[in-house]
Amino acid sequence: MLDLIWLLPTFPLLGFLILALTEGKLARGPAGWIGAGSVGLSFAVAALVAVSFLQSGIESHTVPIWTWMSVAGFDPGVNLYLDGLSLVMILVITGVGFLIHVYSTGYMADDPDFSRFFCYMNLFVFAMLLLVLGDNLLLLYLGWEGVGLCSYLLIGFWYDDPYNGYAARKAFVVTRVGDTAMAIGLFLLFAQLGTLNIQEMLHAAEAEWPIGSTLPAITALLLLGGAVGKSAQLPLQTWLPDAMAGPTPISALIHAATMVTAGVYLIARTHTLFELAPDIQLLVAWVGLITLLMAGFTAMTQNDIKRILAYSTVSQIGYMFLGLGVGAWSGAIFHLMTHAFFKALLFLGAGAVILSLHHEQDIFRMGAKRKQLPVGFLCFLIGGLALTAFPYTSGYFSKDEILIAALEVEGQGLWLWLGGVIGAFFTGIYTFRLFFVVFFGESRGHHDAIEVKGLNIAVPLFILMALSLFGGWIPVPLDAVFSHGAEHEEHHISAFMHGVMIALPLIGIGISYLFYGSGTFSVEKLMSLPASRALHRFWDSGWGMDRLYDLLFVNPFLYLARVNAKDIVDAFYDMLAAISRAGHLLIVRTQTGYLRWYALSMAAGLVALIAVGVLL
Amino acid sequence: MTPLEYAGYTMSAGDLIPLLPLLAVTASSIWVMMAIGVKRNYPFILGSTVGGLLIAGLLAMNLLPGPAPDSMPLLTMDPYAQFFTVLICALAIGVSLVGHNYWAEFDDQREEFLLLLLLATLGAVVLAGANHFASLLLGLETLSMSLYGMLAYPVQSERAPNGHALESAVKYLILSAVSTAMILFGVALVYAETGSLSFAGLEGLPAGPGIGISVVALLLISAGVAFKLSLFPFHIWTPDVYQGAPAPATAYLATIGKIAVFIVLLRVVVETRTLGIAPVAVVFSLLALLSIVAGNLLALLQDNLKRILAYSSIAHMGYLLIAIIAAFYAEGPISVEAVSFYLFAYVIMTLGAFGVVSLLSSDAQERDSISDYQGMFWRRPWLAAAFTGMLLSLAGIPLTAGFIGKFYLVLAGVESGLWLLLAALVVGSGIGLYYYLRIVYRMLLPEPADAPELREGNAAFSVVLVLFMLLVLFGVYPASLMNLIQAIAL
Amino acid sequence: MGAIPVEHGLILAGILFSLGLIGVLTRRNIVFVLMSLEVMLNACGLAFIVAGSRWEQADGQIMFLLILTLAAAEVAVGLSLIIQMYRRFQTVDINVLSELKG
Amino acid sequence: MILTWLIALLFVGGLLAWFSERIDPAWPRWVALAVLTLELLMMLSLLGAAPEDGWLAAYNHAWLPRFGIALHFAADGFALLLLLLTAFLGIVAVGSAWSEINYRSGFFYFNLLWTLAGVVGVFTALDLFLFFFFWEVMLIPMYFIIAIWGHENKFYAAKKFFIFTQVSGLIMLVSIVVLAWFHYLQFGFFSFAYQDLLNVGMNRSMEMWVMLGFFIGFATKLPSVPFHNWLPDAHSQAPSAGSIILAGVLLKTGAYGLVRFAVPLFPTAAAEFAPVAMTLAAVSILYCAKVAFAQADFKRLIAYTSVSHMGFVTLGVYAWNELALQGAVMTMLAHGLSSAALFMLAGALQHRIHTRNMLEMGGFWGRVPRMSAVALFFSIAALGMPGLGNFVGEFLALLGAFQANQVLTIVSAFGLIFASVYSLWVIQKVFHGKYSDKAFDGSHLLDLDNREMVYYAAMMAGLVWMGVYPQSFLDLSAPALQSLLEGQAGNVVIGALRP
Repeated sequence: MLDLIWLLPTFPLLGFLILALTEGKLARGPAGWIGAGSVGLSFAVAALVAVSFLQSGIESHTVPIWTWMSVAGFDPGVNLYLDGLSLVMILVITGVGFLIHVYSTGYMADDPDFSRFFCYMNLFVFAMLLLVLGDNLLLLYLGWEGVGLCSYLLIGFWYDDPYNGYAARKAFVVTRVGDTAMAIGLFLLFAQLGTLNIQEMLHAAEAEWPIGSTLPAITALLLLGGAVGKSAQLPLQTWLPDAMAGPTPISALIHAATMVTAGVYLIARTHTLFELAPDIQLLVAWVGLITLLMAGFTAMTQNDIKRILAYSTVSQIGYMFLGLGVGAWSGAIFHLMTHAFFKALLFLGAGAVILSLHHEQDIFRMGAKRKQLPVGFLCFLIGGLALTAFPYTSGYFSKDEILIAALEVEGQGLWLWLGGVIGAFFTGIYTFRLFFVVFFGESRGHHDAIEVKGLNIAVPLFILMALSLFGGWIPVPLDAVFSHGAEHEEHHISAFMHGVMIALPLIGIGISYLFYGSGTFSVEKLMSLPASRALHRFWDSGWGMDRLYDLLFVNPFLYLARVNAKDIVDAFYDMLAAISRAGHLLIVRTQTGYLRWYALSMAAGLVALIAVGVLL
Repeated sequence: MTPLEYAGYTMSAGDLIPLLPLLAVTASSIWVMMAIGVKRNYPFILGSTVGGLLIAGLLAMNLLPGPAPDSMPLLTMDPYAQFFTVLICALAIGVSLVGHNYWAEFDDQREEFLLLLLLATLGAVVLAGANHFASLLLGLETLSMSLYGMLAYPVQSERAPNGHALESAVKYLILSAVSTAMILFGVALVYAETGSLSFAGLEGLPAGPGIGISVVALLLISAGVAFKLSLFPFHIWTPDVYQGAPAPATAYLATIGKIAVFIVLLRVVVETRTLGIAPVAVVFSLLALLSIVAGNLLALLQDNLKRILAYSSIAHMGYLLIAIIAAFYAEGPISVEAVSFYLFAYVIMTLGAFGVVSLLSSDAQERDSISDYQGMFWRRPWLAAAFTGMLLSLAGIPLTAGFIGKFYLVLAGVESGLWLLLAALVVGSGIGLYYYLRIVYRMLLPEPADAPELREGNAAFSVVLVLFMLLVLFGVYPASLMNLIQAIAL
Repeated sequence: MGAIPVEHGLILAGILFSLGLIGVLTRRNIVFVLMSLEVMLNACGLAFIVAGSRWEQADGQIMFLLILTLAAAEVAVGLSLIIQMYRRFQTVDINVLSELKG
Repeated sequence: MILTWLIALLFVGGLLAWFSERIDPAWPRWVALAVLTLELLMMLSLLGAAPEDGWLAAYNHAWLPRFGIALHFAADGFALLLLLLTAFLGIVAVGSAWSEINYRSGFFYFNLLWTLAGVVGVFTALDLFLFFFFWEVMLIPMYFIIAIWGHENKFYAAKKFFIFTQVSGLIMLVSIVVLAWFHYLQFGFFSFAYQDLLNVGMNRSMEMWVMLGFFIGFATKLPSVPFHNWLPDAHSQAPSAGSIILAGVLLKTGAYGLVRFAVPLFPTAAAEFAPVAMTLAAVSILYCAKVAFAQADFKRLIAYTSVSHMGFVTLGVYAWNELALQGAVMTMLAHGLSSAALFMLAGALQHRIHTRNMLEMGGFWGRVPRMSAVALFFSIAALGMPGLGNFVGEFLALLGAFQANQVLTIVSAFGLIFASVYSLWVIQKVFHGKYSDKAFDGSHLLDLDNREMVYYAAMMAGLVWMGVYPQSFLDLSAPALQSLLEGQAGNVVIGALRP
C-alpha cells in the first residue's frame, strides 16, 4: 500500500493535464469534477497510506520512481519519501485541499475561467505534494518553485486588473529572493557533503560538522532564507498581504493552509542542520517572534477582511517559526496543521461573506451581519476562537506547546515566551475586532444581501469547523521524526504562567469587545491623538517595509533600468563608428582634386619618408 | 660574328626560348599595329590581340614547369616570371573582352585601345622578368606610357559626357612622371654607391654606420614604388584616376598596373634583402599601416563605386605589404607564397568588380554610382551574385579566394610576428566590411521604379562568370594553386 | 686642380631635382609643369652620368639615353593631352582639372 | 561519411530550394522542410552508432596538404546533441517562415539552409581551419536573411551583426594561425588538426594572447558582455525564422567553441583566465537581465535575455568540471528551444498586429488564450522553473560553478531573481491587463492555429523532457565531456618557445 504514494501527486497532475489540454473547452460540471475529484482521490490514497503507515509501525518508507539526473556523483532521483512528517503534510494538503476544491466549485461557479482555475489548483496540489514527498532537496526545490508558480498564477488569476498582476509578480519575485538563497544553500550543501538526499545529507552533516561550527550555520542560514521567503517571515513578509488579490479559496489553500507553511516544513525537515547551528536556530525563533508581533500590530489596523487574515497568517507562521526556533519541532508542525484548519475555515468563511456581499471586503462596510450570514458568523466565531487559542479549541493545544517550549529555552526563554504571549493578546484583539465589526453593531452597507447557498460551499465549512474545534485532539505521528528532541519530557511550568497564557488572549477579546462590541471605548477618540494616528499609519503600512524596499531595491533597479534602457555598452561601439566616420570626413578632405596639391602631398610624403629614414 | 655580350654574359640562341612569351607579345603588338594600318577591322584586331595574348600565355605556361634558366643580365625568365606572365596575359585577355562591351558603340576608332593594351602588357611582362634597373625602367615606362593613352582614350569622342578621362590621364601622367623621376634618382644614387644597376647590386649597398646615401636612395625608390602601388601618402591620385578613366582602362590599371610593380618589388625584397637596412623596413611598415587605415577610412561613406574600389585598393596594397615585410623577416617561402596567392586572388576579384562596372557602362555613360546598382539582385541575379562574390572576396569572406589570400597574409604576418600590422589588418577589414556591405545591400533592395536600362554584354559577362567560378574554385579548393605557387616561389 | 668629386655632381643633380619638383608644385600653367618634369628627369640623367663616370662604365650614359627617350615620349603624350585640354577648357591652367575629387 | 552528406545535403538543398521557386513559389518551403527532415533522420541514425575513438562518426580527407589542412569532420555525443538541435530548430524556423515569408521565398530558404550548413560544419569540424571556414560561411546567408527580410532597421542590424562577428572572427583566425605556427615550430610540420594542436605548448603570455583571440571570437558569438551589442539589433530586426536560428543555433556555436576549443587548447591560460571569464559571465547574467527588463520591444527583450542566459553557459564552461559542463550543455539545448519559441511567438504577434512594442499591447489572454498559455509556458521555462530544461541546465551550471568559484556563482545566482522579474513582466505587459487595440489593428489578432501549435507543442515536449528526464541528454554528452576534461589533465605544458 505504501508503494502507492506515487499516486498521490499523479491524480492532481492528471487533472491538471486534462484541464490544460482541453483548453478550457470543458463544461463546468466535468471540469469541477475533475478538478476537485483528482484531489479527492489523492486524499483517499493519502488516508489509506496513513492507515497502513501507522499500522506498519515503520519509521520511513522511500519509493524510488526514476533517476532524475546523474552527473558526476550528483544523482537526485524522483523518489518519494514518507515518514511521520510528510504523512501529516500530505493529509493536510490533500484533506484541506480537497475541502477547498469542493468549496471552490461553488465559489467560482460563475467565473468564465472556471476550468483554468482548477487547472492551476491541481497543478498546485501536485507541486505541493512533491515538495513534501521529495526525498532530496532538488525535488523539494521543484515543488517549492512549482507552488510559487501556481501562487503567482492564482494571485494574478483575474488578470484584467493590473493590481492583481502586480501583487502576483511581487509574490513571486520576493519569494524568489528567498528561493535563491536556498538554491545557494543547496550548492553549498552539495559542495560540502556531496549529496542532496535529505536523510543522507543530514547524517553526513551530523557526522562531519561539529555543533556550532560555521558551515552548518551558513547552510542553515541560507535555508532559512528560503523559508522566510516562502513563509512570509521577516524580512520577506511583504508579499503575503498583497497576495490576497487572488480569489479567496486561493488565499485559503495557498496563502494560509499549505504553501506558506512550506518554510516551516523545510526547517522541520532539515532540523538536524539547525540543531548543529544553535545560533541560527535561535535566530529562527527571533525571526518568528518579531514577525508575529509586527504582523499582530498591523493586523489591528487593517480594514480589509482578507488582509487582516493575511497578517494573522504571517503572525501565526511566526508562532511556528518560534516553535521551530525553540526546538518544539512537533509543536510547530502541530500548529501548522491546526492553523491549516482554522485559517482555511476563516478564509473560506470570509470568502462566503465576501461573495454574499457582492465582493465587499471592507469590514467597515459590513456590520450586524450575524443574521444575514449565519454560516459566516459561525465560521468566524469558531475560527476566531481557535485562532485566539481559546481553551480546548485546536489552536489552544498547538500554541500552548510552542509557548511552553519557548519558556524552557535557556537564557532568552522568558523573553521569547513573553513575546509570544503578547502576540496572543494581540491575536485576541484583531480577531475579535474583525468579528465584532462584521457581525455586530449597525449594518453599514449591503443591508439586503443574502448568504450564498450551496452544499459545496457549506459542507466544507462545517467540516472545517469541526476540525478547528476538535483538531487539537488529533495525534500526530511525529515522534519518530524528531525522536532525539525533548518534546515528551514533563513540562515544568507553573500554574501562574499557564494562567497568563490562557488569560491574555481572553483579555484581548475583551478589549476588542469594549472598543467594537459595546462601544465603551471609542476608536475615534484614540485616533484623535497625533501620536496614535502616526502609529496607526505606520502599522497600517506594514511597518513601512514596502516603502523601505521600494527605496532600497525597487526604485534603484527601476531607475537603472530606465536610464540604461539603451545599454551603455552600445555607446562604446557607437563611438567607434563615430570615430571612423569622423576619420573619413577628415581624411576625405585631402582629396581636393587639385593636381598641385596632389604633387605637394607626394613631395611632402617623400620628405617625411626620408626624414623618418634618416632620423632612425 | 661578335657575340652579344653584357656584363660578362654571353647570349646564346637557347636564351630565346624562355623569352618566347615576351617575344610573342611583342610580335602581336607589331602585328596589330600593322594590321590597323592596313585595314581597320575591329573583330580581326580583337581576335589578333586575344590570340596573341593566348599564345604568349600558353607559351609561358609550357615553360612554367621547367627548371629555372640562367639569369640574363636584364631579365630572369624563371618560373616565377613565367607564372606571372601567364597571369598577366590572362588578365589582358579579360580586359580586352570586357572592353569589347564597353566600346561597342564608340564613335571613334577603337582598335588602338587594343594596341595600347598589348603594349602595356608587353611592359608588364618585362617587369615580371626584370632583374635590372634598366629593364625595370623600360618595363615600367612602356606600361605607364600605354596606360596614359588608355586612360585618355575617349578624349576626342563626341559621346564623352565630360572631361573626366582627360583629367584622369593628365593627373596620372604628371604624378607618374614625378614618381618615375624619384625612382630614377634613387637608382642613380644606388648606382653611384655600388657601381651596379642590377638588382643584385643592391646587396653591395653599405649597411651599418654612415649609410645616409643608401637610405635616401632606397627611400626615393620606395616613394616611387609607393606611388605606383598607391600607398599612403602617395595614394592620392588613385580615386581620381580610377573614376575618370574608362572602366576597362581602370580595370587594367587596377590589376596589371598594380601587380606588375608588386612582382618586381617582391623579387627585389626577396633576392636582395634590401629591407635589411633598418629604416627601410620601418618605413615600409609605416606605409602599410597608414595605407590600411587611410584606404579603408577614405572608402567609408563613398558613393562612387570606382572610387570605393580605388580606396579599397589602397588598403589592399597595404595588406599585401604586410607579406612583403614578412618576406624580409622570415626565412621560409610562406610570405612569398602569400604575396603570390593574394595577388592572384586580388586581380581576380578586382577585374571581376571592374568587369561588372564595364559591362554595365559604356563610353557614354559610366555606371559607377552605387545607386545604379539598386535592386540588381532581382534584375540580374547572376551578375549580382558574381559581383557580390567579388566584393565578399575583397572583404575576405570564406568560399572565396580572397579568404584564402587573407589567411596566407595572416600566416605570413604571424610567422614574422608583425602583430601591429596584423591588428591593422583586422581593424581595416572591419571598416572595410562596412562599405562592401553597403554595395551588397544596395543590390538587395527592391529595384526602384525608374531604374535605368542596364546594358548587356556576352563577352564581358562570360569573363565575369569565369572569374566568379575561379574565385569560388580557389576559395574552396585552393590546393592546386597553392602547389603551383609553392613551386614557383623565389 | 683636383678632379671634381662625385659628391658635387650628385649634389648638383639633387638641387636640379628639387628645383624641378618645386616647379611642378608651384606652376599653374601645365606647359611649365611639363617643363619642370623635364628638369627632374634630366637631373636624374645627370646623376646617372656622374655615377657612371665614378665607375668608369657606359651604363650611366645608357641610362641617360633611356631617360631622354622616356622624357621625349612623356612630353609627346603630355603635349597631346594639353591640346585636348585647351580644346575643351580654353585654358592651360592646371586647376581646371579638379572635377574629380572626394 | 554521413557528416559530409549532412553538410552537402544542406548546400545542395539550398540551391534546390532557390531554383524551385521558378516552378512554384510554394515549393521552396517544402524543399527546405524535406531537406531538414532528412537531416534530422540522418542525425538520429547516428544515435545508435558505436563510438570509435570517442567519435560517433568521422570523416578525414586531405584538403590543403600544403598546410596540413584536412576535411576532418567528426561528431561525438556533445556535437550530435547540438546537431539535433540545429535540425530541429531548422524545421521550426521553416514552420515559422511558412506563411510569413512571401517575398523571394526561394532565396530565403536558400539562405536558411546555407546558414544551417555553416552551423553543421562548425559543430563537426575537427580541423581548425575548416572550423573557421564554416564559422564564417554561416554569416553571409544570415546577413542576407536579416538584410532582405528584416524589419524597419534591417541594414543597420545586419551590418552590425556582420561586422561584430567578422572582426572577432578575424581575431580568432589570427589566433588559429599563431597556434598552427607554434605547432610548426615545435613539430616541424604544419597542421590545423585539433588533435595535433592539443599538444602545442606555448609560453605563458603567448598562450594567454592566443587564448584571448579564441575567447573574443566565441564570446562575440555567444555573446557575452561586452561583445553583445550586435545581438539585440540583429534579433529584433531579423524575421522570426532568422531570430530562431540566431538565438537557437548560432549562439550555440560560440558556446560550442568555448567548450571544444577555447579551453582544451589552452589549459593553463584558460585556468588563469577563468575568473575573468566567469566575471564576464556574471556581469552578462545580471546586466543583460536588467537591460532586458527595460525594453519595450518584445524581441529586443528576448534578445537581452538570451545574453543573460548564455552567461550561465560561460560560467559553466569556465568552471570546467563535469557538472558545470553538463549544465552548460543543457542550458544550450534548453535555451535553444525556449528562446526560439519566444522569438517565434514574438514573430507571430508581429505578423498579426504589426508591432513589437509591448507598451501598445496588453490583455491578450482573453483574445488569444492558446498563444498566451504557450507564452506563459516558455516564459516560465526561461525563468528557470524546475521540471523544465532550462532549470536543469542552469542549476547544474551553478552547482558545478560553485565548486570552482563561490563568489561569482552566488552573484550569478541572483540572475534567477532578475529572470523572474523580466519574464513575468512580459506576461504582464502582453497577456495580462486590460485589452485595448487602440495602438494597432486588432482584427487580425487570431489565436495560434493547429499547424503552429504542432511546433510549439514539440518544443514544449522537448523542454519537459529535458526537465524531467535530462538523463537521455546527459548520457549522450557525458563521454565527450569527460574526454575533454581528461584531455586537459593529460596535457603537458611545454616551456618557453618563441618564433
